[in-house]
Amino acid sequence: MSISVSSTPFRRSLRSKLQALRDVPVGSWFLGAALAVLLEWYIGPALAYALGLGQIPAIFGLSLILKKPWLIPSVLLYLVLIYGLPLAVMARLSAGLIRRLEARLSTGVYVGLHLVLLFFLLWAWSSADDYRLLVIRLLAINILATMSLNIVNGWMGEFSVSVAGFMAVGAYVSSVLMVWGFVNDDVFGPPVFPPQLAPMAFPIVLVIAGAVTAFSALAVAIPSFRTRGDYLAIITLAYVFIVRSFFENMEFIGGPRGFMNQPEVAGFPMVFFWTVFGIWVMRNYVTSILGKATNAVRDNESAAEMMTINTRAVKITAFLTHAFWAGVAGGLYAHVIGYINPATFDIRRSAEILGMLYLGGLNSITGSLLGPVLFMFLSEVLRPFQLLKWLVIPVILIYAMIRRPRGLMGFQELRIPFLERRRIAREEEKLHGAAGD
Amino acid sequence: MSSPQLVVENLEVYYGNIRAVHGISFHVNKGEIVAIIGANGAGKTSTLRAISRWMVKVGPKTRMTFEGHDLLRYPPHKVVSELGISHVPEGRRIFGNLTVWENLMLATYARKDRHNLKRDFDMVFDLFPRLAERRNQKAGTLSGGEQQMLAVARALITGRRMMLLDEPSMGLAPLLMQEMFAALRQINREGTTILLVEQNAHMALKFAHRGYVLETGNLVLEGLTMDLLQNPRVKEAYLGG
Amino acid sequence: MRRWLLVLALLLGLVLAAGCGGQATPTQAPEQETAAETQQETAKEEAQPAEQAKEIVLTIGFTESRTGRLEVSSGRQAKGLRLWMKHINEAGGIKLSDGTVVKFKEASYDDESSKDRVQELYTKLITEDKADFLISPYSSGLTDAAAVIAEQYGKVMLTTGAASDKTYQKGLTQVFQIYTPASRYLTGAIDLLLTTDPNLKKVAFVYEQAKFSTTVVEAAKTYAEEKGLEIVLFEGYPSDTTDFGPFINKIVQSGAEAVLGGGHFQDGTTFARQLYEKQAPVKAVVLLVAPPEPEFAELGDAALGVTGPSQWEPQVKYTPEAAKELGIEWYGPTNEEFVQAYKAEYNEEPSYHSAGGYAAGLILEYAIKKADSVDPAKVKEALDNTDVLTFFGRTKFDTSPESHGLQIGHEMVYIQWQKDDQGNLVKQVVWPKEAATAEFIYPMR
Amino acid sequence: MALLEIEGLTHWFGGLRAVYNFHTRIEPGEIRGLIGPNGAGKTTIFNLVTGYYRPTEGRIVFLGRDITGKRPNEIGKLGISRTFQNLRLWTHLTALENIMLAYYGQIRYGLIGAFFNTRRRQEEEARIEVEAMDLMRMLEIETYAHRVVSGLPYGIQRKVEIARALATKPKLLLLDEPTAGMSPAEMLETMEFIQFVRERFNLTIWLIEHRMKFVMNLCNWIQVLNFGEVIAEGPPDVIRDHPDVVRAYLGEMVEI
Amino acid sequence: MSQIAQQVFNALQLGSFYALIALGYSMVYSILMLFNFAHGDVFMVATYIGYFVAVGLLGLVAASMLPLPSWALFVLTLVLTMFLASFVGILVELVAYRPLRDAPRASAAITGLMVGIFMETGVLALLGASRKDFPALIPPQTFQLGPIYVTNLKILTLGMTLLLLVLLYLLIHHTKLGMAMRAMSFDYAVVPLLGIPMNTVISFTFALGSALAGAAGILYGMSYPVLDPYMGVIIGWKAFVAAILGGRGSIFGAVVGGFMLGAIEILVAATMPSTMRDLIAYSIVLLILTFRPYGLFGEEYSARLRL
Repeated sequence: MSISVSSTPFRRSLRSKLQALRDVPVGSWFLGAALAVLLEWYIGPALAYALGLGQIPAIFGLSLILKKPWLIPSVLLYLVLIYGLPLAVMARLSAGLIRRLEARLSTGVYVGLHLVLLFFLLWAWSSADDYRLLVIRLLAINILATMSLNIVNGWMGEFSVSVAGFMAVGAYVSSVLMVWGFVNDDVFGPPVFPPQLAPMAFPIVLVIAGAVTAFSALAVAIPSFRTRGDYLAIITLAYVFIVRSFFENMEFIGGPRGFMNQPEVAGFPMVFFWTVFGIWVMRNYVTSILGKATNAVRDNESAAEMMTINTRAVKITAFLTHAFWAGVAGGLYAHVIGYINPATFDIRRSAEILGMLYLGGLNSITGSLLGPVLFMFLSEVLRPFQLLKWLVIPVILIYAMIRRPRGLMGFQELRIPFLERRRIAREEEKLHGAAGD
Repeated sequence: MSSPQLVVENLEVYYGNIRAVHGISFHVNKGEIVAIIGANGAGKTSTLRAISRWMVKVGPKTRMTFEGHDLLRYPPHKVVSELGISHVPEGRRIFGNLTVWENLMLATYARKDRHNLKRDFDMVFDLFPRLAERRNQKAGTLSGGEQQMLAVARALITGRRMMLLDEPSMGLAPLLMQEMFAALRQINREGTTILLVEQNAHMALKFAHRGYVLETGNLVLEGLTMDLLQNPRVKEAYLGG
Repeated sequence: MRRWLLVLALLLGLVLAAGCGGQATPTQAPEQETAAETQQETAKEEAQPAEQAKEIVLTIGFTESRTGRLEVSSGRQAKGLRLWMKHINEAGGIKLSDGTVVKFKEASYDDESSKDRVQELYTKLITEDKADFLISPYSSGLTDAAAVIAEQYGKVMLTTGAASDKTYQKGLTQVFQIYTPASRYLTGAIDLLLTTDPNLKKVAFVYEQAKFSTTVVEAAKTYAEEKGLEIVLFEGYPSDTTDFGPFINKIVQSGAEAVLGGGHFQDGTTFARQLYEKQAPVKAVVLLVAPPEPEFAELGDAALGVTGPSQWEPQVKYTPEAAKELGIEWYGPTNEEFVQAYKAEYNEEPSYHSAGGYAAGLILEYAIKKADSVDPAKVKEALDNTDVLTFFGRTKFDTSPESHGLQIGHEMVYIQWQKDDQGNLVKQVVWPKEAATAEFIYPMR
Repeated sequence: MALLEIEGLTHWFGGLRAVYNFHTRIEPGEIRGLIGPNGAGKTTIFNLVTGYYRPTEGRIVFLGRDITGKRPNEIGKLGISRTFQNLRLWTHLTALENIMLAYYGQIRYGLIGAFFNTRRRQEEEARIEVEAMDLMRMLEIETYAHRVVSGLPYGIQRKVEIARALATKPKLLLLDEPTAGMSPAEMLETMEFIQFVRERFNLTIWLIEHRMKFVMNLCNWIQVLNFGEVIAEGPPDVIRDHPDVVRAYLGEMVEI
Repeated sequence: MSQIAQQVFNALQLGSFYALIALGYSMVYSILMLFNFAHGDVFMVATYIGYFVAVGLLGLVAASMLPLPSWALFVLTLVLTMFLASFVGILVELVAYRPLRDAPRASAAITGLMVGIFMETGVLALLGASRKDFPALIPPQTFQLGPIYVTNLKILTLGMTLLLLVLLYLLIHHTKLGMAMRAMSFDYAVVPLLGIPMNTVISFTFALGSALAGAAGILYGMSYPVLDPYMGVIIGWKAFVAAILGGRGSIFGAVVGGFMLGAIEILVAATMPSTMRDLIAYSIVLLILTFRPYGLFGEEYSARLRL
């Protein structure tokens, strides 16, 4: 009791400090993070060595803590010195500057700058350690797949499980094209095009792979005209089985043995670009009237039809968009891993992505980012638990679902204060404009 | 009867954040027939559901007692099995995939007094001889009126202290309706209190002893049915002005 | 304001530099450090050989499938490897000529039987745990995924529990195979059958549709055709098949005299059992993976007569004398020593997966000793030149650029489940003749 | 030319006859009423006209075009719109979004515009937003524009639904029990509102209603349906005194 | 001809497992409109329970503390396993579904999947990696019926399945709980108004489904003797497909769907290159559902428990 009383002023001051930090614009946080990354880059290894960590802790030292609990103080110290302090200080200090910048920049430039900053930040952070680099690329791919799935499962309210199947198609198509075109391979012989062109051609190949995936998705999109809910879920499930079996029977690309030798074209910049681009495109879609029609189909299909919405077109578009981006995600995956086989894309992968989606939240772009991040974070951090990891993760997810049945960010978006202010300003302008007429 | 059998105070019913009933109070005495009338959406059905604790959430200020028991402490199935309040929901809601007999048997699920079952079944078949004829027929194949009879019969077997009836006359042909109300009166004579909700005001007011008039979730009138029948305000509330 | 802009620009520039630079030289800072450290240490050793012996602890990185479908064999493999590590460390490590003592420690993770985890974890093993040498995960599929990473970082990886040939035809340089490759998995069985029954004509291949078994049977099919056998049935079944009725009917209809195939433990056991229950009139059944496993005996009579290829068996007698005959070196413990130590440690019969795990460590140990250095390049060279006999058999790697690292020394043995005098089921080695402990029973039932 | 002409409309659900031989002819500018007890087949007729069901028999002609068997979104585009008996708003969306979505059929920017957020899309959506806001302002619900509809008061939800129906720019508006659940005062308001809407948007209105007073005051012609058949039709005062109507609709005067 | 007869037997055996497991999905679906994605793993756990029961009882017999003939042993094992397995189902419902009764169904599907993973890992952690070999409760025998060979296990599987189906029919039609289940599948909400505690009926349904999965587990274990913690995954998904194929919530449909999937799989494997099994079998499923969007015996947007 006494403790709580005595701590109140402290808490209050803490709260006011936190409040001050909450007002810090996103850009400042990024700058702070940039400083942290720089610090880690230049003095991280030495500090880690001095603290007895051996090397810079890969994922904020969290898995290290679980493995070697006696290192907790060192890890904490490292985190505070390298991340905490620079982040907080830099964020506070640069807040004014960023705010002044905000006033001058247009929304597009502002967002663009942030993305560029984020890109270099993540790149620098992950380049300090190849493990991070791989994890962050896989994370980006999962985000892309989750976001695309969200269009069908979240915005349109169906229960599709075919994401693994779509990824498989995208992965195989892109791999075959790239290996045929740019690699000297024992299946396809010498490269058709000069191998130096591979990185340039990769985006085109991804688009083709996405398009082929989208085409194959007609197999589930067309039945969706007449079928909803559980039956459609089964159709998507059957699709996964069919795709897997199909590739197992394609002997010339390895059948069940799989397919490798993909050129190394999916570096961090490539993956980052496609993820951001994919999310941008999907965001555009779901915020447009054409895209919001998926919501209408979900909430009340019959009313949607009466209100001139072509529900068939909406369903086809939603499924094909989902398939396209899942296909792209599959293509990226194949080139990040450099080896695929049909078993990679079984129903378990679908289940995993569904887990990420429902953890993050339906009908939410933020949720599609948050779900994979949390899921992969848990998955990496709990690794030292070995076997028990898969007892802990389900329990966490079940708890999360019980507490928040719609997922952490279901049906909401994180509001970025700057963009909010812009939006409000725009609306006020509109109101004034209307009043002025 | 000194104290009423059912006392409802300050009843508020919410659907999500829409309030359907705005804090009404009323009571029902033992052995009475009470009618609640009002237009579509006036909150009649919500009121009945609140009493049987079924499918609705009541507000924090609501108090309901039945024979001295705090109704709010009973889950819906115990309201039926322990307090003996039966509810004939709107739209009959009989189990169309079960036979008439099975529908009635299911109603005995929670009853402890097995020895009275035969008597009750006999009474039910006495009241509704058509049901006896069709006891092995699937309930879904019965006509609308027969389904309504089955719904009432089912309620009779689940609990006899009080019966809540939601629009028992809906969709019934005149002759059947007469039959139905005759049966209900018979049931009432044998000691079952009846609280019914009706859109068909003439019907309800002729049948009941006392009546309450609901209008958009508020109680606007109450009294003996003879008085209410004369009251021009009733017509207004019920027929919408 | 201007000052701030300057700071900002500077900061951005630095991040940019770090970002771009990072791609070119991953893990620059930390790795340099440790590498430098090691070098310093070695340099010190070389400079002052008279000084007290320096101890180096090498990290052996590997993953094991603790969850997912592959857990059993993978666990055995890891047990074997750990036993080796225990032995060498208890024996005081490897003593190099300069007096350095090399000891080992493990860094391992659960790969959840999944390829992307394998890649993630091998990257982690290399960059985080600073593994000096790698051992493969269990199964060909996972090993292929790991090989991509090992090659990328130029880390020497010894593969065990992975018999695919294809892996080594992709121009790998750092990966060395301990197992006899899949292409030679069943060829011995065909030799065995033809030696026992020169009149044998019709054989059927029924195999699991998975990376490993497909490779095996395709190679065996070619070999069988060369030997003039008629392939009357060549069919794959999905990995989750539980009812082999249709295949057995097809086998019976085709009039096959011998059945070859199978895949992994699960399906192989079920297949064998159903062949028995349906009393399929075949004279020989050769299945992959399942028969050598000790649990196969639980099938009872259904196991009787079933033959299977094995990388190694407890009864196999490779001896220093045999090494002398072959004109190559002998290294490591004898078979009895290994079997006893394994039983003592884990209280179970070792299977060939266990032996493979142990052998992988042993060969690494041998190579380090030969190289007389822990320098990866030198160890790699030593591995290239290895030709040695151990309790596991002969080990020699292909050094041609088109299939570097492929195992060319090791031979399969074939076992058959037979009844001993007391009527107990026992595993007998029936092929090759030199190693045989019993006659091949043909026809099987 | 009549706006809507229905001939011999009959519909069976399995073995149940829901509508039998229904005829009508609605002229532009009318407010037409359709009344009858629960389950008389009123909503079924609306569902047939708007394309949810394909009629077993009969022909529906709208503006001289046979629309029998067309899909609802096509019929909607042609100029028929409706509200539903139990509100069918898109519950997870805001009021503004609900209304803006009804402009779907008028969108020209295509998928490219949607995916890449082109200038054309921005302009079109901005225009639609202005129009939708205007519509809301006209119906005095603009303060609720950015609120999710499931949390709005019932009356407002009704208005949002009407606004949504108007957004498709209909010529004929079908209202299915527009005053369900309203108090008499609200009902009077709705009555004025419907008249206002009709004049403002130059609409023809066909409505299903239970409340006699509402129908009597508003409609110029009323059809009474019972068991799927028209039992009476005519101007309000004829209907008011029609004995069959009284019996069918106001409830039986049964002696017990 | 004998070939076909032989394959029919194979198909019936495989179909029996699918049918017994599919029933668990279907019954739960019919009352809760929810697919119990943990059911495949319930089957796995039930099979392990069966294993321990069988081993325990065999131990007792071996120690001659329980002098029973093999058929009695089998029946005892079956009954005990079904009884114990039913608690697994009840527990799953309690943990994964009851707290989410009012939540979106997809969320419940996710918790179901997670409970499944938990059970898989839990069994792995508890029992280790060692494989369990299901003991032979009944000595295998092969009969020759004309030109075809039939094992006693096949007959037993088929006979047991039919017996269980008959028992299930009687249970659903002649007990009050069974009537309550059927009633609930017709009109979920109104059941409490008859004084019937909904949760009891739901728990009972889960228990029933799990008991059937337990029976399937014993029969499966005797036919395909090796158990592993992941055995329920694929067979679970397939039984799920079978349940849907028949028509959701239809008991008759689930049984027919189960046997049909078994038949499709076996016949494809028997007549075509067997590597095409999944490709062809699921293409057929996809086609059926495209042209009969509500399954073979399902009704549009309704769930009726019928037999």
